[in-house]
Amino acid sequence: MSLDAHLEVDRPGFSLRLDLRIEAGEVVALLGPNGAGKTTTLRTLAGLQRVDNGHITLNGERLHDVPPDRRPVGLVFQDYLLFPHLSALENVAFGPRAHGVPRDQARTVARDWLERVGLASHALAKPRALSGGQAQRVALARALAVEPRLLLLDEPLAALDASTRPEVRADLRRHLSAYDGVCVLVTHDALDAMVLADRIVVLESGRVTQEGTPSGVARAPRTEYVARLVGLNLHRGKAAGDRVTLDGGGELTTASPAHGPVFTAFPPSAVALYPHRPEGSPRNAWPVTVAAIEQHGSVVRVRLTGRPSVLADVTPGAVADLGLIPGAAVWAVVKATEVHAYPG
Amino acid sequence: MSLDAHLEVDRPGFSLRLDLRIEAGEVVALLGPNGAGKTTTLRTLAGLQRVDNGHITLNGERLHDVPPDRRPVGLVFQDYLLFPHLSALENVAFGPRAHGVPRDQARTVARDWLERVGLASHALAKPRALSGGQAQRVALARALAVEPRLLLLDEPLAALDASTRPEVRADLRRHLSAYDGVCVLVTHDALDAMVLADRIVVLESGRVTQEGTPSGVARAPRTEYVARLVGLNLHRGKAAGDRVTLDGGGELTTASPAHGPVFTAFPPSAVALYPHRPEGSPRNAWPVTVAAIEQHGSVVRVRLTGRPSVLADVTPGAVADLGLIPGAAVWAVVKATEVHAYPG
Amino acid sequence: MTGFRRPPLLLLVPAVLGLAFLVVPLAGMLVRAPWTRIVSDLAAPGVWDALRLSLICATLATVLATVLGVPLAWLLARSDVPGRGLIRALVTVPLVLPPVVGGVALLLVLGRRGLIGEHLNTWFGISLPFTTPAVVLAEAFVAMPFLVLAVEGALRAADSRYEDAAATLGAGGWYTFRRVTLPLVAPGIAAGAVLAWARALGEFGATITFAGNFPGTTQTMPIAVYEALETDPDTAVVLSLLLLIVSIAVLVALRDRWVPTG
Amino acid sequence: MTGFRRPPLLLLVPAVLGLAFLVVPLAGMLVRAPWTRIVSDLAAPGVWDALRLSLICATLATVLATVLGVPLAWLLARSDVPGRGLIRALVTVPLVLPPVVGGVALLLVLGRRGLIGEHLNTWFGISLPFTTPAVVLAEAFVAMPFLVLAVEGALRAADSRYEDAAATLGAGGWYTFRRVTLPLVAPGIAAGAVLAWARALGEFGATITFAGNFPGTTQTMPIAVYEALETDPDTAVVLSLLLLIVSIAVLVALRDRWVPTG
Amino acid sequence: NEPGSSPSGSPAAEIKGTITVLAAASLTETFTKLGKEFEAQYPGTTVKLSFGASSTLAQQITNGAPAEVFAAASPSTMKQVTDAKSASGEPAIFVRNRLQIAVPQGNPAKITGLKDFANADLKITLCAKDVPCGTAATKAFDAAGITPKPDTYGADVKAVLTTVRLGEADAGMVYKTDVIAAGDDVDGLDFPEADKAINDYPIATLTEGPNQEGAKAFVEFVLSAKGQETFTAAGFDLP
Ligand SMILES: Nc1ncnc2c1ncn2[C@@H]1O[C@H](COP(=O)(O)OP(=O)(O)OP(=O)(O)O)[C@@H](O)[C@H]1O
Ligand SMILES: Nc1ncnc2c1ncn2[C@@H]1O[C@H](COP(=O)(O)OP(=O)(O)OP(=O)(O)O)[C@@H](O)[C@H]1O
Ligand code: MOO
Ligand SMILES: [Mg+2]
Ligand SMILES: [Mg+2]
Repeated sequence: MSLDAHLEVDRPGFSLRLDLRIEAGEVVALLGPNGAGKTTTLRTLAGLQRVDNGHITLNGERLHDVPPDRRPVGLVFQDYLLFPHLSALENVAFGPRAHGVPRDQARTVARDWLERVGLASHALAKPRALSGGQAQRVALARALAVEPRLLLLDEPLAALDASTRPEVRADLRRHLSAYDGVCVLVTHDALDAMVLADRIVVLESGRVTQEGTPSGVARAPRTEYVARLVGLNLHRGKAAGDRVTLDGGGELTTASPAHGPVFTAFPPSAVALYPHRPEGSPRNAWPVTVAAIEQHGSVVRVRLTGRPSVLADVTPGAVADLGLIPGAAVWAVVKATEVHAYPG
Repeated sequence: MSLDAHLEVDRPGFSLRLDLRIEAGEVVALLGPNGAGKTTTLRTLAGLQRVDNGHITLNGERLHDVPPDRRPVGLVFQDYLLFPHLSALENVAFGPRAHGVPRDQARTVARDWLERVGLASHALAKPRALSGGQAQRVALARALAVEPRLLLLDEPLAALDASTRPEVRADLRRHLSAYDGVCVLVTHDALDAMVLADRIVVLESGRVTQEGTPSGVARAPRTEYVARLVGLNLHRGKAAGDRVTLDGGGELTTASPAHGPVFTAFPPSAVALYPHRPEGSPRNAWPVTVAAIEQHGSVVRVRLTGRPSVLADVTPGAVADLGLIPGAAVWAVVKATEVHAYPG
Repeated sequence: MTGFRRPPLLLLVPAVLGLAFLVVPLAGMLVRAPWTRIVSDLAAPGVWDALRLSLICATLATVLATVLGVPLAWLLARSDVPGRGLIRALVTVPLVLPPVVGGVALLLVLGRRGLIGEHLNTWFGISLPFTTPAVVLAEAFVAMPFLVLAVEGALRAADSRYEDAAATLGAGGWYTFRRVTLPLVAPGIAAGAVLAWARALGEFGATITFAGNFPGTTQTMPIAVYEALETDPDTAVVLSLLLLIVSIAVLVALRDRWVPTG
Repeated sequence: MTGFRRPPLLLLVPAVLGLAFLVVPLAGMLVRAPWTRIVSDLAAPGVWDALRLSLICATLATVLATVLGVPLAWLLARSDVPGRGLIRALVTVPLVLPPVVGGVALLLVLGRRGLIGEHLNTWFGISLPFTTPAVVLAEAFVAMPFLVLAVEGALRAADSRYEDAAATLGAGGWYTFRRVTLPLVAPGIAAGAVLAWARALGEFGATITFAGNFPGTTQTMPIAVYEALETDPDTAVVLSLLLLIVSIAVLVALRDRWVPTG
Repeated sequence: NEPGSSPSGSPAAEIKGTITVLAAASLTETFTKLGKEFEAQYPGTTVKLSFGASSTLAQQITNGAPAEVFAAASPSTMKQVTDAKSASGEPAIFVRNRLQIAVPQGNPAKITGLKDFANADLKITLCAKDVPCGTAATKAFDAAGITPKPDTYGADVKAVLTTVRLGEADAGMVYKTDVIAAGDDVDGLDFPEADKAINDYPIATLTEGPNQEGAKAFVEFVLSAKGQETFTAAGFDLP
């Protein structure tokens, strides 16, 4: 079983051009900023949105002119769309019933799925009486209960709370790894993508801007968006040996010599801050200005403008010692060994 | 300006009992698992849900028998509830218009807010033509545009993508720190709570289970839920000097001697794994079994069952070296200095 | 459920005026009704037969109108058949047609010499006019447009994305219609059915023209009222009040069924 | 918009049957219409006056029914006034009442000797019956229930949480109604208004009783049809067809306004 | 019954203004013609005619309709008006209507007389018992000693006629005037018992009408020889 799709959708102000080739058993995470076309892609695969041009083939079978109810598809909607007049249980049982499973059996299946998402006790509640997260879990159960060959998940964990989320994620992961169909997962959460996906496709403004394994994408982001997503400082430039002249201004020295256009990436934790230009081994040092400061748990993330602009993670102690307030002038220092350069 | 509320709501299978006292300019984050009553709390404060018993006073003024449209409240709904027949701009201008601001001026205000949430270019789009994240940003702008004295945000960043989120969060933070009203923020995201809130109130099953500053809560969780949220291993026990006998079985040695009931907490990164019982300084060592393994970016989180059960963060290299697969038996080791004990 | 809110005066005033406009004439009838004669009027032969026939025929007509009308409304609201605007306008034909003319039109089609009736008669020996089924047909003809348009309005106001959701779960058109669309617009269908039932109950012109007027088989209450009007208007008022009170009682009793609480 | 889906046969068949049931009688009339005489019939004096009066009065009656009826529907659907079930049943009164009796009831209240009409007459010298305003009132009385029930159905099918959202933005009851509720149920109101307009256009019994039959001031098309029926049934058919065609034309022309696309 | 209070040959000076006449629907053609002739004879007058079912018109009158003259198709409807003290003078009978058997064009069921109305195999339609033509028909059948077996009772004479015209009924009992008005579509058969079942049309002036002089003049005109000529041409009998 494998999916082969070429999708073209045109709307005023937005166009989607996407090629997707996914093997059976593979989970692809679709990442991208708001409005990139992720939901549109899923709706198109499900047959709810007309393709202006292109084709969808699942396991050699043409899907693009099959009506949505005949497609072996399960879709979790971003806003759940639970049937308001049916209880949670009946919502989940709806799919099996529609496929001709007898009522009692469908209910057993549904109860089972509700159990798995931890909502057995809310089986009889109507959607209006469910909280946001509860509704999302029911929606997940509903889509999984039809055992689709093409599973489409639109931010299936977004409304889940921090305590349920790891469990449901682990559960979903277990389910997906046992699953031999094709799965496309839309998410905004890098961690979800890393944990759940075999491959990441990054969509920006309707176009694929990067594609690869989670670790590959995380290590070598090719766009600003991906870099932020995985928490790296990313710059594009031209390499001549170990010197990279950055397109946005400034220079960096890297430990991985290259030639021609490259990306450079390094984590915020690799950036050290000094009140004055430091003497010593680090080869990259440049003056920057503090733009913003955010406390993230036990580390403080500092947004610095300069050539190049970077993010730095420092300890609360350093903030106090350096007197870091917006507007303060400091030096940013990065060891060349921390700067990863790869062809751009 | 300050809020003083006592809320009692009773529903079949759910009851809410909540005391809230919030100072002007203070931002309180309401955290809690799905179905804890967070949305219910906000709806009650906004006057959309009847209080069975209790009172709401804002700056000495009784609010609980004021109809919702007369309450100086702004509410961002979990599912946005943008008016489907109005454009994004008209949605944002709706509040000012309802408050009697002339049309042109209301539109200017609205355009301004859309600009701030980065959606100026979608001003004329109808909600159906907005993606999920775009819709949430419009909803945020709509609530802020009425400049409420009591601002209620129900997961205002949940649908935002990873690249917009930090910016909108920073923007929101800037707005909230300049804001002299009372703000209650519901979120599932520990980071959002840490960055945005002055105080955290944890709600579980309709009851407050913990309350305090973000760092206080993060350092000393008092419930399983909070511990997971901030990523700590948490156990309750009885201390006798530096030995703590855990309620769930097992013993831990801590560097902070105490007596009587305590909580102990330590981060997953403080847990080291060994194939055999190690010799050496660490005082806490006990046999555990691997239950699950998850790749989180560059670290691997291992779920271990034993007495006590714990989470451990290790490097991918360690996973290979130790042959960590579900079911494997290893030893967990924690230095006593890493174990924080505090009265429970 | 959300409590607190009082109806704004700008809505309350016209609403009360509207209600008064509809109800005060009824009050006028009650005030002027010949109370002393009510018992004898109601004991007159045929009154209760006519009432029973009215209730039965109106109910059957409503069932017929619902069975045919809800699918028609769905077609108008959800499909993209060409010429929908014209079809929708054609649906209103029986509303605009003076009922007597509607009855004539039915005769022209289903009568002994009608376009279709002729064949019904020669092939199957069926003659519809002057029978109880003709009453049902005449009432359904007049009442169905109400149902169709009310249900179409409700369908358009409902969120069609639930039907998308049903499709992704493998539900075909009919299953989706039955399990999702129908329950979602149930209040609209209920309102439409009430409209149709009430209209059928009050139908006079088309019925008397197409079905005729024979006590026991085709004489409904409005026809009995009309006859009484000719000789004794006071009796007509009494009969009308009886019809009204029975229909109000039925509607109030049905309330819990046709107004889904929620 | 979602494309792909074909209407299921189980819906298509009854929908087509339903449409045929409503439209075939019209076809019957067209087949039997005296085509050769149409021109002379339509040139008869008073025909166009009656048509104009019908269109004007039906439109005014629809406006009146909408202005009073939409708030009433809102009250029934959204507020919790006591006795809602009874009020809703009372709204159907003019539907069930045989129209002629409805006219009598209006006379009993607004006539010169009526409960209210008496005072209107002695205090202000206003006498409503047998004037053009009386036509509007009679038509509104009969047509308003259709609007009220259709709009109530649409209101119940719509999501009331948008009104919650409006309240949190400081919108009072009236502002919320005007800017949120009204646009949300616009398709339902449009459907209700079409129902009311069509019913008003076809109204006969209440109008002739309450407003009389005076060419130029109160003789509407259905009344002209009635009069023609008395002397020349073929002319009656021609006039009915004229009324139908004009009303269908109006509805088709309005289509883009009363059926919000999307 | 005192039409002579204004001299019939007097100058038209006092007879002017609008005269509103409410007339039974079956008088539509004849009264329309008479109205025009009256206006010609009394320049400066306008005759406003309003037709409807006699019972509807009676309702209007007892509820204060501003009209000068009421011409009803039956004494019983006129009685509703006189009982309510709405008539200003005694009603006068101005025409009578005689029953006829109406059959579809060509008489396909070969109806010959009243006795066919007792044949249950035929489709028979009569006026409802209490409306004028129904009362008259009952009298005729009683006189003939025949029990009719109708399939339906028309609400009024027009309903009966329509049923016959369309061929839905094989025979119906209507007025001669209706058969004449229906032209070729319907054939009429006379029968002897019709003499026993004559229906009277009364006319009266009304108290509510402001133009009492005009009202009296119009009633007089209807009763005049010239008026009566119009009625006989339409098939009415004279009283
Ligand atoms: N029904 C529609 N009509 C017109 N434009 C639309 C429609 N739905 C979405 N769009 C536009 O198409 C683009 C892609 O939307 P889509 O919903 O696919 O984004 P997304 O990637 O799912 O975003 P998010 O992460 O915010 O959910 C957006 O610019 C959006 O404004
Ligand atoms: N309208 C309602 N009627 C009855 N019960 C309800 C209703 N709305 C919510 N509940 C129940 O009340 C409890 C609290 O719901 P609430 O929406 O406040 O949770 P929440 O904390 O916002 O959760 P989430 O994080 O999932 O949004 C839940 O158990 C829910 O099932
Ligand atoms: O007044 Mo009528 O219309 O001859 O019965
Ligand atoms: Mg989306
Ligand atoms: Mg919630």
